[in-house]
Amino acid sequence: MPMDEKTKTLQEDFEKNFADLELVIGWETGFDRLHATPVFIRQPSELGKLVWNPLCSQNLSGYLAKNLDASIQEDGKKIGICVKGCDSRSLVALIQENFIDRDRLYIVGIPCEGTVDLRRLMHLKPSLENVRKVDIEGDEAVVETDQETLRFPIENVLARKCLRCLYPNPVIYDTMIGTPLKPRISEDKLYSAVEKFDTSDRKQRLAFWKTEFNRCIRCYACRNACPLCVCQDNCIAESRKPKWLTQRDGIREKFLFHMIHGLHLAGRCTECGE
Amino acid sequence: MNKKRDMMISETGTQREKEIKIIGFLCNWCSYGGADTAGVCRFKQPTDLRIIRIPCTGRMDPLFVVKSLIYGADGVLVSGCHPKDCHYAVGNLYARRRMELLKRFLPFIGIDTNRFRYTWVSASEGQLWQQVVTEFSEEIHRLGPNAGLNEKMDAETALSLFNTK
Amino acid sequence: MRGKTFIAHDELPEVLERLSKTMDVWIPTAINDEKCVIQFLPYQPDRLPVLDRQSTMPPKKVIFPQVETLLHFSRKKDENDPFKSHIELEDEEEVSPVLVFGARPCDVRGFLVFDEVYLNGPYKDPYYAKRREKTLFATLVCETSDNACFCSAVGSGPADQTGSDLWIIPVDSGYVIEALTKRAENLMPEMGKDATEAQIAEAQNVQKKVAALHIGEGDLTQSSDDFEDRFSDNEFWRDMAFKCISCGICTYVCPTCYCFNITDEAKDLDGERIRSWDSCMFNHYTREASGHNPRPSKLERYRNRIGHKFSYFPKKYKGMIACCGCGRCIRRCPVALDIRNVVLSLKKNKENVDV
Amino acid sequence: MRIGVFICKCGTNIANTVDTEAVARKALEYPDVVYATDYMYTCSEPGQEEIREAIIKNRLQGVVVAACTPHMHEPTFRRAVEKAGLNRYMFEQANIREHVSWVNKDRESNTIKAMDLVHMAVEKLRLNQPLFSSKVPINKRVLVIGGGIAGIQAAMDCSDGGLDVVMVERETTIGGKMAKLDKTFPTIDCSSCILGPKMVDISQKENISLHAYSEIESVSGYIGNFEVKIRKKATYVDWNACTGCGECTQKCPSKKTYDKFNEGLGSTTAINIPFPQAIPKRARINAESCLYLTKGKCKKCEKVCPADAIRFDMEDEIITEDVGAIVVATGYDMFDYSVYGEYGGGRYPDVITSLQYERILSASGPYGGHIVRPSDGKEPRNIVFLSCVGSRDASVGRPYCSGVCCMYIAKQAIITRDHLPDCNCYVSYMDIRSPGKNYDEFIRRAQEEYGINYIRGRVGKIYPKDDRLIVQGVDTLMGVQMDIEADLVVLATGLEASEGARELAEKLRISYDQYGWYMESHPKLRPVETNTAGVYLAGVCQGPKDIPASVAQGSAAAAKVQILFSRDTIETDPQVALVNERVCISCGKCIEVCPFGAIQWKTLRDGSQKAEVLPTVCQGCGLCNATCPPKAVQLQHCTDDQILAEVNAVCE
Repeated sequence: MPMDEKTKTLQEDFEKNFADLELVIGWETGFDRLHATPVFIRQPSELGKLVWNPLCSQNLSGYLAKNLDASIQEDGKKIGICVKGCDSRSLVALIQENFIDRDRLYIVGIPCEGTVDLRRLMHLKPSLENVRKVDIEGDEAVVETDQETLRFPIENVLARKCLRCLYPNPVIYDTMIGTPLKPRISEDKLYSAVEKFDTSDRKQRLAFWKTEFNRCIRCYACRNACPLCVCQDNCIAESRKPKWLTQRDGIREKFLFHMIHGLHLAGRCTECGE
Repeated sequence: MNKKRDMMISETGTQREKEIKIIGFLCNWCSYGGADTAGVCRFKQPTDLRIIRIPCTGRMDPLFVVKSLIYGADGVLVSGCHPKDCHYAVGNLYARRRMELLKRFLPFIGIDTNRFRYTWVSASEGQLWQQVVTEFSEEIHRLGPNAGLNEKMDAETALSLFNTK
Repeated sequence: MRGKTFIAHDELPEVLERLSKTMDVWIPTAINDEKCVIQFLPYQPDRLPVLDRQSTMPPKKVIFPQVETLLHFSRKKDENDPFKSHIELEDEEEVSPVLVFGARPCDVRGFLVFDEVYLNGPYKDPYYAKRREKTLFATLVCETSDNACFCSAVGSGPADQTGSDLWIIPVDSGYVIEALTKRAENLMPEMGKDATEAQIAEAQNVQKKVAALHIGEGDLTQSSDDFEDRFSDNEFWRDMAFKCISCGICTYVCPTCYCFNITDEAKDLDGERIRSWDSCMFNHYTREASGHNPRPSKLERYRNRIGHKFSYFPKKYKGMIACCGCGRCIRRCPVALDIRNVVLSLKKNKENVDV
Repeated sequence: MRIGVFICKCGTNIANTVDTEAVARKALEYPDVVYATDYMYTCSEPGQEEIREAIIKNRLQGVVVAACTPHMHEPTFRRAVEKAGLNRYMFEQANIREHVSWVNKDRESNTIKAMDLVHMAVEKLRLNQPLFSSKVPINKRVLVIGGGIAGIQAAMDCSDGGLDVVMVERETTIGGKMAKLDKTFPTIDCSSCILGPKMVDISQKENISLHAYSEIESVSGYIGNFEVKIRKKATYVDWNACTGCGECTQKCPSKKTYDKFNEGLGSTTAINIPFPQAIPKRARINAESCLYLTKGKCKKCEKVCPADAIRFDMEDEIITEDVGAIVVATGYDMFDYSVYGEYGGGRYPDVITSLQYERILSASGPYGGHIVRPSDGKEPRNIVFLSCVGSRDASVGRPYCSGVCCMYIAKQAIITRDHLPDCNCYVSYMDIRSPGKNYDEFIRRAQEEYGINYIRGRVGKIYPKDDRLIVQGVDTLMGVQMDIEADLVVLATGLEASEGARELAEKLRISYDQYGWYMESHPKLRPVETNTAGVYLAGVCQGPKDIPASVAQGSAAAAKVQILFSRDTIETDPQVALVNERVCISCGKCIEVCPFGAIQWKTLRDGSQKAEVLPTVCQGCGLCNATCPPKAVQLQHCTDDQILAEVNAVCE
């Protein structure tokens, strides 16, 4: 099903069910057509904002656990939410850990062909202007601008996490938009990157992580975007009591922060890639 | 002797070059008692170990181990009651899972997993404790001092790595 | 006084090399090309400037480091009464002169906001002043903008020279350099050859063309009253802040965000006092010692961010808004939250607002 | 904080290999340390006095003593600082004897290590907070789980001391295994004659309420205040109405029901009273064999019951009892000998267990006390007793000695010879274990007076030949093969943890070992306590033991309960976990991991749910602290910051 059609079906489905919903969480077009941004819809008239395209990368399930406190619960009405395959797995994890109540959700699942990594796209085409539409057709990402139509092999522009995604299809949903897809990768190749990494020696690995963590600016966006990082304002990386970390910006602190993040997600991570 | 000690104490920096420091997290009920038993029996052990008494290995957050290693401890030893023998019924079972996870995680992030060990030693196993401490200390001496992640040096190494890539 | 000079593309490393003998030259550079992260780092022979697009991080940290040691302290115990001790303090050493080469007008404008707070105020921040005084900016006329840029909407523009010491105009074969301040003139002998008439003419054309551009829609500078009217409209702020995930990246990449935190990190009797970037997006920012937090949720925190930039700051500092329109907060936001949209929305449907 | 540091020389124990003076001098360099000294014997009365004086003179707010292990003198020093007006938790002990001076002779290295340990203790102490115990009232009722001899003894002793007792018994009658025994060693007195009166006492004591045919459903709460839910299983007979007349058992047509009381020798009726002396003497319908309950037809018992007590629609009922202490006396089961294929694995009717043999010997047993073979009812001429069936055998997972088999074999053989003087008794044994009072004399009587043949060695095989059994093995003392034609073989089956012991332990949150025996708090010094305060052990549930030992432990458990109940309140250990509600993210992980059920949800005024630690239930293990992602739960006196302070003292 083409993207436009999916968007339309998505809007129609919510319109049909809006009577039972107090809020719909989905994506809309952001500050330009190259960016999608989460949208929170409380009026049926606004449903036209909803879009679905390969730019809808944000995992919306995090909003459910972190931001929807009891106060916005309206007499038994549900929250509608759009999920990709990976997002649905986060949702399952949050339901399992009792952060959200399945009965309060109306889940619209969308099989996902992968999301476009804008940084990779901009790297290939730094002067991308006046984009009208981004879509995926088979093994190509198609970018339509006012001037031209560009085609890129997906392995060059898709988010890396999407290239090794085993779960393009939602694993939990009330309605599914479109038909289920086949994963782009077979299970045995899933960890090939990790396996390759495992062959490097310990010092190389340490150097790799030091390099990676050195770029970290401790803005905590990685943590806040993670749907399963549920401590939020009380994260021990910032806490002064107990004081696990100082305010210094050395590699030690960054390293330990990422260890905290890593170990707190051990066994919980759903590989949504946020 | 006094002179030598005074030197080592005044120059805290150089003191460390000689002494290997191993942090031991020991459960109060079994391994701490085991270490006591080893002492009572005068079982000779290397002097590198510094023991922190915790109520139960279940108290151990793996992050204590990570923090110690990043901040320059040369080795970390966690020891508690034998599985199924926990003073608190199940604390060491949780600990075992966490420590096992950590053991697999450390090499992935490039920390030498040989610097970390967990064992089960009961309060009566003084001899076993002697063996554990001796073997682990020897292992750590073999590995030499752990630089940890030194702030300044590493910022530089990291940058030089960017450029060689 | 020397006139305008010219640096050909292939001569640039040479010039930077020469300059870096006498001062620290910070350039925008890609530390890992594949990841497209461009940040300001001191020039090194194998480090090339990336001038064809805006840097990921602004040059803020050159003058306002993310973490800065203010002083070292060490307590000395009294031999006769160990409870008594005196404290010895040691300041950080002097800083060396700095040239920031290849910043953009928006980046430089950020420091004007800083100056109001840390230089011109009733209190002068010595740590900031120390670095500020020794730093020169060689600013590039900005030819590349994208949909997130809005410098003209905040009263600046892609050819805005305010705050710059040197002016870099890209021409076909290289760069034409012009000194804008007296301090910069000393550097001109190092800045390549004298520019030819043709190069100067080409540069003027570029300057003119860019100066005519209007980047960003509308005018965001007069939003103070709208903000005040909206202040209590919780529903408005809930809707505006809903998608915010309370990370601090907008403040970290912002050239004008100047908040900091001071902590003492001590070990035994010695330690240091460090100052580090803080972010009003974090819960800790306003948390009081009692545990109470006047800004408990992202609604209040996001409102404060808008209010500070577009209302409180201009009220206090002669109408200057604390935003340079670089668009980084929009571009880097994980959920593409658009600050322009929020400011423009302040005006909309005002009649519905219950004040 | 003003900290004082005291380095103990322990005579020469420490001072020989640690330069205590240098350690004290170094301690003065640590933050907040305002006083440091070394002393010959810090734990001595003058040593403690010195600490007290130094606290007062130097206005100390915290004290570090570097001496022996805290397991030795922490209480001593805590008392000492308390006497000087400090909170007892403003004290830390560095172990520089067991962990330093005694394990290495390198004076220089030892001194540095001692300095580090003192440094760590100082850094931890700087973060110590005064902690205070709270007092909670005690509900002076005791629950006894299990109505065997150990439970009966514990219940009687508690009752005699004036306590209210709740007794829960899984079977329809109390009495346990002892009620099945014919006689007891080494006195050969009648088991039911000595047990019977005690059972009657239990039923007649006004302050004992007995719930027979009931099981523990759940246990919550803590020492002094447990809430126990008890499942009263459906008996299909109204026990308030039933008089135990036994009319129904006469008329019940379903006569092939497994006779549990008689260990499966013979059968019984679907409605049944296990034995005439049962307490309570009430009938129960076995739902699996009752014709009405399985096929919907019969109701004979209902017709004949003079008391109209039959209730076919009865269901399990859950009742709640509040108690302040729990005595666990759940006993044991017999080892299932059928795993030994070489002994016939349960296929030969004349290879029986020792407990079956007790029933054969018993006058109230299935054969009226006549010794006959189960297969054909003939009197046996040769009986072989095999010891260690399921004991001391690692190959079947039972490496331990069951402790009672040697003795009961001797007893059974003696009784056999009393009944049938012509019957030859053989005992095949590995070793004889008879350490009790008059026990070894008893074994000697069996051998010497009663002419019982003791053959040392293991039996390799038992196989049938005609209507007899050939017991083949080896006599290791004679070094010859042994082949005995036996009419009856009695296997001295070992003891194992009773069915459901592990599940019950988990409900009670007490530990058990790999065999399911309940773990005492300390194998020597706290043999009846468990690690869950307020729960005590009695009898074989803690490990194999004989009747005198079970009775002694029953009394000991009762004494522990009496001690606990001699006060009106209990002081709680303040070294427990505490939740910072502002930081709690309501993930509930602490509630899940707590082995003691000490954490529960608490609803705040704004409706949000936060975790709350019940300080009286919390045992201070810190599992919740390690689990809590934002570290909202902190174990008092062992907080993250305190451990980190110790780590930091060593690192860098």
